[in-house]
Formats: sequence, structure tokens, C-alpha cells
Amino acid sequence: MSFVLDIVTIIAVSAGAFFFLAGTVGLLRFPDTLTRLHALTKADNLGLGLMVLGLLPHAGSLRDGIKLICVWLIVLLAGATVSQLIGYVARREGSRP
Amino acid sequence: MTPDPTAVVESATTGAFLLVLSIVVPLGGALLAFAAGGRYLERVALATLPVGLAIAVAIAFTRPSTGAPLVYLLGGWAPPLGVALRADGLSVVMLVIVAVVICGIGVFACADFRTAAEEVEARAPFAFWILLLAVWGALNTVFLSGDLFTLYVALELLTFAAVPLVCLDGRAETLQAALRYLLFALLGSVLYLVGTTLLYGVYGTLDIVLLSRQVRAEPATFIAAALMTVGLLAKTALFPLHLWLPPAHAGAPAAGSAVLSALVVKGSFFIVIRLWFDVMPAVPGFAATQLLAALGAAAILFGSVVALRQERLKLLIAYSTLAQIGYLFLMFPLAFAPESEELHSGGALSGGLLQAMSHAAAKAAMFMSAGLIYAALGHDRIRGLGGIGRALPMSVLAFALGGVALIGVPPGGAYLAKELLLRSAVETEQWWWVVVIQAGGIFTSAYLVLVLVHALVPADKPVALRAHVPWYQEAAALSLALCSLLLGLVHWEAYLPVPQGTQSSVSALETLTSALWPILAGGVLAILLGRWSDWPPRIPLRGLTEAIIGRVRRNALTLVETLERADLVLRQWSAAGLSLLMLAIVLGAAMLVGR
Amino acid sequence: MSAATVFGLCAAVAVGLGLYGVITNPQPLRKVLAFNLIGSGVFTFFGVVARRGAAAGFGGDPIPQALVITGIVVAFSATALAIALLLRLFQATGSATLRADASTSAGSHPSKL
Amino acid sequence: MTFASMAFGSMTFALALEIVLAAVVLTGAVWAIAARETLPAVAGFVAYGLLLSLVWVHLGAPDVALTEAAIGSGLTGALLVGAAARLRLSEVPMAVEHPGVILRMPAAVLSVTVAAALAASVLLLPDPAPTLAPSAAENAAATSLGNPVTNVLMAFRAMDTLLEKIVLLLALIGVWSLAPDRFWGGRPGPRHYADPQGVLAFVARVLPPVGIIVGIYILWTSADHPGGAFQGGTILAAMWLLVMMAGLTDAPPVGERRLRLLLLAGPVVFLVIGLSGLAFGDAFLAYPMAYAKPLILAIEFAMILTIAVTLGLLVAGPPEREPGS
Repeated sequence: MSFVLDIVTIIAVSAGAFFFLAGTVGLLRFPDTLTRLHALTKADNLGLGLMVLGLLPHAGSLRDGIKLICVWLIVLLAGATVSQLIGYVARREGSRP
Repeated sequence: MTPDPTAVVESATTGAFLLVLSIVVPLGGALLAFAAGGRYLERVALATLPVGLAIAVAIAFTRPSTGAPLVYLLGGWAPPLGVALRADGLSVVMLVIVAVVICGIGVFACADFRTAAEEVEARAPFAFWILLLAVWGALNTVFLSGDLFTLYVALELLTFAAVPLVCLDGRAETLQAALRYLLFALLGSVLYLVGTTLLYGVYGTLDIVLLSRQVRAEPATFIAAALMTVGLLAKTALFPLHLWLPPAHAGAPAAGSAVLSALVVKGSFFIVIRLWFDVMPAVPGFAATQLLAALGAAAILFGSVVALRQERLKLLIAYSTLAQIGYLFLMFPLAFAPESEELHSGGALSGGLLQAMSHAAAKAAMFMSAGLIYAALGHDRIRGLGGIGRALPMSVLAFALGGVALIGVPPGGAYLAKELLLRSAVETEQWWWVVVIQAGGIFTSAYLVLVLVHALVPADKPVALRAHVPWYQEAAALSLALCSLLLGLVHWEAYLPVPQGTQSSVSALETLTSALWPILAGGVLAILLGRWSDWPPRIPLRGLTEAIIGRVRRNALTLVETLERADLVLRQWSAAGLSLLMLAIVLGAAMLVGR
Repeated sequence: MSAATVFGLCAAVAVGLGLYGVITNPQPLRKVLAFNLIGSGVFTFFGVVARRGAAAGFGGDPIPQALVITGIVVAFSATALAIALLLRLFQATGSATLRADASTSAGSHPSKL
Repeated sequence: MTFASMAFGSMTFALALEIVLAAVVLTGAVWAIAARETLPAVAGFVAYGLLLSLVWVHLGAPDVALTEAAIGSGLTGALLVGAAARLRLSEVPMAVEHPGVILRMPAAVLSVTVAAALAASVLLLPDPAPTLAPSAAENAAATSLGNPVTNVLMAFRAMDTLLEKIVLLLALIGVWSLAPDRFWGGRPGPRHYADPQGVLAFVARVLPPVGIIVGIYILWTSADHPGGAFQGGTILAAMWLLVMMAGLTDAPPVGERRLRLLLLAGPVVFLVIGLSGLAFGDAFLAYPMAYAKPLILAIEFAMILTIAVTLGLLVAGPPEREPGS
């Protein structure tokens, strides 16, 4: 059982790391604010979600597990808000490369 | 390695609760004033002043006659875990003089910072009174705290209370001056904090007494001492770290300038004394003390010469503060005992401290009278002062007495200070500092003569005063000037290490005549270097003067101009920053090598 | 080499970087930022000192840790005051320069007589 | 044998991780100093601060990590970003003041020298290090608090904490004193407006309940676990600022009596409890053993309110609107 859980953890965390990497590459390579934002938020939210998912089997207690999920939810909320606001400003000021 | 806490057999002394009160009363007063708001705020602040003064005096009388410090353990926790308040002789005299000066400034400020009857609350009085009390509480903490980190917090409190005083009138140039002051002071305090960190890392305590027992002369201590000292010098505005001082001290409202120039710079100066004399007397060594005093000498030269060239009275006084700060640092090499290679708390230290006290009272008086002259004339151009001596005799008298006290005329505190410093210089055979000490007096009299001649010259037409000057403002300035002039008569033996026989000379009549020659020399210097509206000045034998000293003056002025340019360069931010780091490195190296 | 040493060296570099920034950058806001960098370097240094003193079952000596918390708050107050001054200066003059000769009455200009 | 080698292996791995962390932190620092424009530099600084709180975790100081993340990086970052946005127009003309290489070279040399001296002193620190941890542990019973840092802040060195509260209030008075006379008694900063249906208003409605609970929890738990009035107060302040920025509420006028009392609550309660120690107990700022914990918690609760309001107002700035407008 623990072996299976370890495998799940490894796969999920690796996948999460890949999305983070992809998001970072996107941030650096995409041409303007909006597309960069797109790369960053999509990849990061998914990446973090996968990592949390992968770490859940290793959470010591139910409390820790709930904390992990809360971290993900709050980051989702913050990320979504901030990217909305940045997008708003970018559109108002004209998207600059 | 861990210092055993039980090893300290230090417990609270009777009457030491007064130390707590001397901190809590001003700060509590500030909080109460904040709560009261409006017109009540001024009443609360004014009511706090006599209470605080009474506490300071009570501490002076409570101190045990053995000379042992009063000790209070905050929260009952003994150092190194807890924090102790200690009042030795140095703290006591500073507590009292600060209380006196604050009360004088408080009386003076009643007229300038009053909430008008039709207003609910006005900004400037609100800020001024709270900041005044906060400066007081912070200074008392600086004098009493026995812990280097508490000193850091107190220093920051002092800075935050001082900076808004600079720009209370909200003019653009004072805002800039305040910002420069704040940023440079922050740089200074962060350097102080680095040193504190390092000392804790090496010795595991920040308590001054415990540290003094453990400190060794080793590289880490040198680095800490150099960084802390330079940080404090930046806050004290010792040359060449003075970029912020002239505009800040000259731009503030009169009462604010008095607080800043008379009191605030003494806070960081006092911590330098604590550090060098109490925490690590054996660490600095010969070269470092000479370096510090050399900077002081340079400060005297630059400050005085540039002061002589100022067109505005308040800037002149601000530059004079720069010179006087330099004078304070002359005591370090004179206190250095070559045989033990330690800084010795003797006559030189008393001299330095007495000079700091006299300067506090005198400079407050000078800034206050300058403020009155400004208010009455609507300007403070020195060349436009003609006739003010007749229109505002009391204010000009206060200015003159303050200046005379600073020159070192008996029975002034500065005279006694000068005597003590000269004695130590002779005893330690450092004749070069005798020259500098005398030069300091001559320069001081030079700019005093310059101002007084302008103020006493009768005006071409009667002076029209723009504003009425209340009598109590003049009285406040005059009493502080007199206070400085009479400090030499107090018997300091109970509080400061004054060698036998020094004080008897204060009241002797023949010393008066010997103290007058610096004034004459200063007069000559003023004629040579000052800005005069019509050269040569209206003195007898005009043609002769022109013939003899015209050429000398022209040559001297080229030199002076070079100094002025150098001052302007050094007051650029980046130059001051470089000097700061350079000084830290040189000071550290001096401690390492010059022993 | 221990973790404490690594972060101690890191703190020293942060202090050095901050000092350089404070001196060379002409913009007051960047000076404030650099000051914060020096401050955080010093605090980290203090943290290293605390970590080395770990004993009695504590992860570090609690005294320096508490001092750092106090220090961070003081540094924040300083930053807030500096930024308020800076914004006010900008509002009043339209510029945020700290040059000594930029203000008219504060400087003393060398001039003949 | 195997255990030892494993421990050794994991230690070096941890060390490698720490070196990488230090390198990343320093990259942020370099960026914050070297970036050409201010806004990116501030972003670098905020990233640096957040990573630095990881360093604090590694240094075994979770209390400081929380403080650094909340105040050192968070609130300071908010201040800097706000200022950078308002000062954007002043940046271009000041580019001419950039010092030349003649100045930058000695600055670099001197800064490197000072940094090197510091680095050397890190290596020179004595081994075993002096520490007060045992002494703090011995005396912990006096307050019956489990968190040693709270013990130091509220008992052993309560004077520093009291002074620091007053520093904070004084900084606020300093900031207020910068207001032009006509705005005295008015509200700080500009009024913020945001689309009431927009995302900011949405977050400002959803997040504060969570934030307030977290803030108070951090205070409550600080008796025995990492946390404290400052960390909790900062979170409350952040929630308040969020609600203000979303335009859901306005900053209070600085002349308001209730506000003044709120700003005083913390230091006054602290001072009164301290003075009652002087009058009835052993010493100023000493707590009777039986009541130590409730008294400290009372101070902390008064403080969290004061801290939240003070921090929020420090970020909001001096009054910028006429009273009554």
C-alpha cells in the first residue's frame, strides 16, 4: 500500500514540477503581459495542485491534510485575483512587450 | 562559554524606581497627550515638564554617595537574560541637563505651538508636543539603559521623534533635509546593529557591565567596535558625516532646531562614550583615539570656517554645532592612558561631558534667540541684522551669553571643560591637541563677534518689527544661556571625575583676563574671514586696517573658498556614503594595527 | 561548513549589496529598498548567531530571535516614515532628488565675499 | 555504520539544498539592487523576502519566518510598490544623476571590504557558541508560556517590546505630521474605488473572514507555538487594507476619537500592567507568577488591535483629504 502511495507521490510531484517548469519557461519566453500571465497562472495552479495531491498521502494527520488543501485553495484565490488585476491594468495601459 | 547568570550579584538599589519613572513619565505623557488631543494636548505636555524635571533632580539626589550606580532590573530579570537600567554619574548629569533644556524649550514653544482658540486641533502643535516628549523619553532611555539593543531601540525612537521636527513647516527644502537626515541616520543605526549582533555572537550578552568583563581585543571585537562607532558618528554628524546636519538644523522651526542641535545629537554621542569608556576601554587603542579626535579637529576647522561664511544666522548656528560636535571628540585621545593602553574615565571624560552639557544649554539658547530675531525681522540674514540689538536687547543678550559660554569664558561649563581637557593634554604630553582646543575657542569667538558686530551696529533707519516677541520666550532663552554660563560653578566632584583643584580656578578673577584673549583673536579672524556688507568694516583707522590686512584677507579667502567647496562635495550623498564606509574600515584597521 | 555558516555568508553578501545600493543609487526609493536589504542581512546574521546557540531543546537561542522580531518592526516603521516623506517631497516639488545643491536655501554656495 | 553514512548523506543533501536556497536568495538581492526600473526591483525584493523566510525556517526560527514574510516582505513590499507606482514620473529625470564609474568603483570596493569583514566575522564566531537558551529555558516557568520567543518578548525583555510599540506609534505620528495643514483631521490617502462586481471586491469579501480567523489564531497560539501579536496583527492589517483598496470601506479620519483610543490601547495596557508591577509587585514589567499568562495574553490582545490599525494606517499614509469631505 505504502509502495503504491509512494509511486503516486512521485508521479504527482514530478508532474507538478513539470508544470512549474513549463510555466516559468512561458513567463520568460512569451511576448506580452497577457500571454505570460496565462502561462504562469495555468501552470502554477495546476502544478501546485498536483504537488499538494502528491503530498497528501504523506500528510501526518487529517489536520495537516486539510492545511495542505487550504494552502492550494488560498493560492488559487490569490493567483486568480492578482492575475485578473494585472490583466486589467495591462489592458488599460496597452499591452507592452 | 555561557555567562553564568548567577555570577552577577547585581540587584536593584533603593530609589532606583525613579529611573523607570524618568523614562515612563515623558513617554506616558506623550501617550496621554495623544489621547487628549486638541488644546488639552498642550496642557498635558506642559504639565509633564515639571514632573520630569523633578524626577531628574530626585535621581541626582538619590544616587548613593559612594559613587556606585543606581541599578534597576526591569521585570526583576537580571542581565544577561533581562535588561538593567543603570544611572552612573554620567547618566545623572545628562538626565538633569536634558530635563532643564527641555523645560526651557517647552516654555519657549508655548508661544509658537499653540492651538488657536477657534481650531479643534492643529497639526504642528499636535506633532511638536508629542515629539518633544518622545525625544525626552528616548534620551533618558539612552542615558539609563544598560543594554546595547535597548539602546538601539531608544536611538531609533530618538530618530523617529527628531526627523518630523525638521519639516514641521512643510516647506520643500525642509522635507528634503528631513529625508536626507532620516536615510543617513538609518544607515548609521543599521551599522550599529551589525556591531551589536557581532558582540552577541561572540560574547553571548548585550549587557554593558557583563560585556565589559568579557570583551577581549580581537578581530571580531574590532569589526564590531568600528561599525558601531561609525554608525553612531553618522547619527552624531561628526565631520565628514555631516551632510544632513546644516539644512536640517537650520530649516526646522526655532524650538525644533533647539531640540535637534542641543539634545538629539548628544544621544548618539553618549552611546559612543558608553561604548568606548564602559564597554571596551581597552579595545580602541592609541591610533583609533587619535583618528577620532583628528576628525573632531577637521570638524572644528570646516564647521567654523563655513559658519563664518554663512549669510543666514540659523545656518551659521547650525555650522557652529558641527564645529562643537568636533570639539566633543577631542577628549578621546586625552583620556587614553598609555601605560595601561586603556581609555581612562578621568578629567578628560569629565571635560568632554561638561562641554556636551554646556553646548546643550548654550546652543538651545542661541537657536531660540535666533528664532526670535527671525520672527521679529521676518528674515535672519546676518548682514540685515543692523539695529536688532536695540530692538530686541534681551534676545541678542541671550545669543551673546550663549556664545560667550561656548567660547570658554569663566565661570562657564565650557571653560571648566576646556581647563580639564588642557590639563589632560599636558599630563599626557599631547601638545597638538592643546593647539586644537585653543583654536576651537578662537573660532567660536570669531563667528560670535561677526554676528554681534552686525547686530549691534545701529540701523540706518529704525527697525520695524514684524511680530511681537513675548517676554517669556526671551526669558527662556536667557535662562538657558545663563545656565550654560554658570555650569562651571556647580560642584561636579559628586558626579564626574574632576581632578582636585580644577574647579577653584573657575571663580578666580585673573582667569577671566586670560580667557579674554581668544575673543580678541576671534575678532581678528572674524574681520579676516567674515562676510561684511562694506569692506573694510566701520571701525576706527579704516585705511590702516585695509592696508595691513587687506592682502592677508584676500589670501585667506582663497583658502576659505577651497574649504567651502570641499564641504559642498562632502555633503553630496555618495561622497558621504563613501566616507562612512571608508571611515569604518580605517577605524577597524586602526584598532587592529595601531596599538 | 554548516547551514548557519552558509546563511551567515549569505547575510554578509546581502549587507554588502545593500551598502552599494544605498551609496550609488540616486533614487531615494531605491535607497530605502537597499536599506531594507542591509537590514534583512543584519537580521539574518543575528538569526545565524541564534542558530549557533541552539541548546536546551530549542532550535535556536530565543533571545536574538526575539530581538530580530523587534528589529523587523522597527525597520518597517523606518521604511513607512521614509516613504511618506519621500512621497510628500515628490508632491511638493515634483522631484524626488536628494542632491544638496538642488534645494535653494539649504546649501551654502562658495562665492566671493 | 549504515545509519551514519545515511545521516551523512542526508546532511550533505540538506546542505546542498541550503546552498541553493542561499544562492537563489542572493539572486533576488542582486536583482533588487541592479534592476534598472524601480517596480521590477521591488518585485525582486519581495521575492527575496519570501525566500528569506524559508531561510529563517532553516535557521530554526519559525517566529521570525512568520514576521519576515508578513512584515519584512509583505507590508514593506506593499509600501514600496505603492510608492514606486506614485513615483514613476520622477524616475526618468533622475537617471541623469546616476553616478559614473569613478564613483561606483570605490563604492563597490568599500562595500565588498565591509562584506568581507562581516563574512570573516561569521567564520570567526566562537565554537561552542555562547547562548542564553538554557537560561531562558530555566526561567520559562515564571510565565508558564511554552513559546520561548514570546517569553523573551513579553517577560525577559519586555522593555524593548514596550519601546518598540511606542516607536511604531511615533512613526505614525511622524507620517501624519507630514500632511498639509488643511488636511489635518481628514482621511489618509486617496479614496479607492473598484468595480463592486469586480474580482477585487469579491476577494475583499471572501478573504477577510478567513484572514481574521488566521490572525487571531496566530496570536492565540503564540503562547506555546510560533506566532504573536505582530504576525497576527499584520494579517489583520492586510485584510483591512484589502477591504480599503476594494473601496468597500474608507480609511478613518485621523482626528477620530475612537481611532486615537484604538491606537493607544496596546501601549497603554502594556504600560499600565507594567506600572502596576512597579506599584504592587516586584518590579516594573514584572508579572505575578499566578497571573503571568492571563496578563500577557491581555497585553497581546490589546496589542494586536493597535498593531493592526497602526500598520494599516502607516501603509495608508498621511491625511490627504480635507476633514468632512
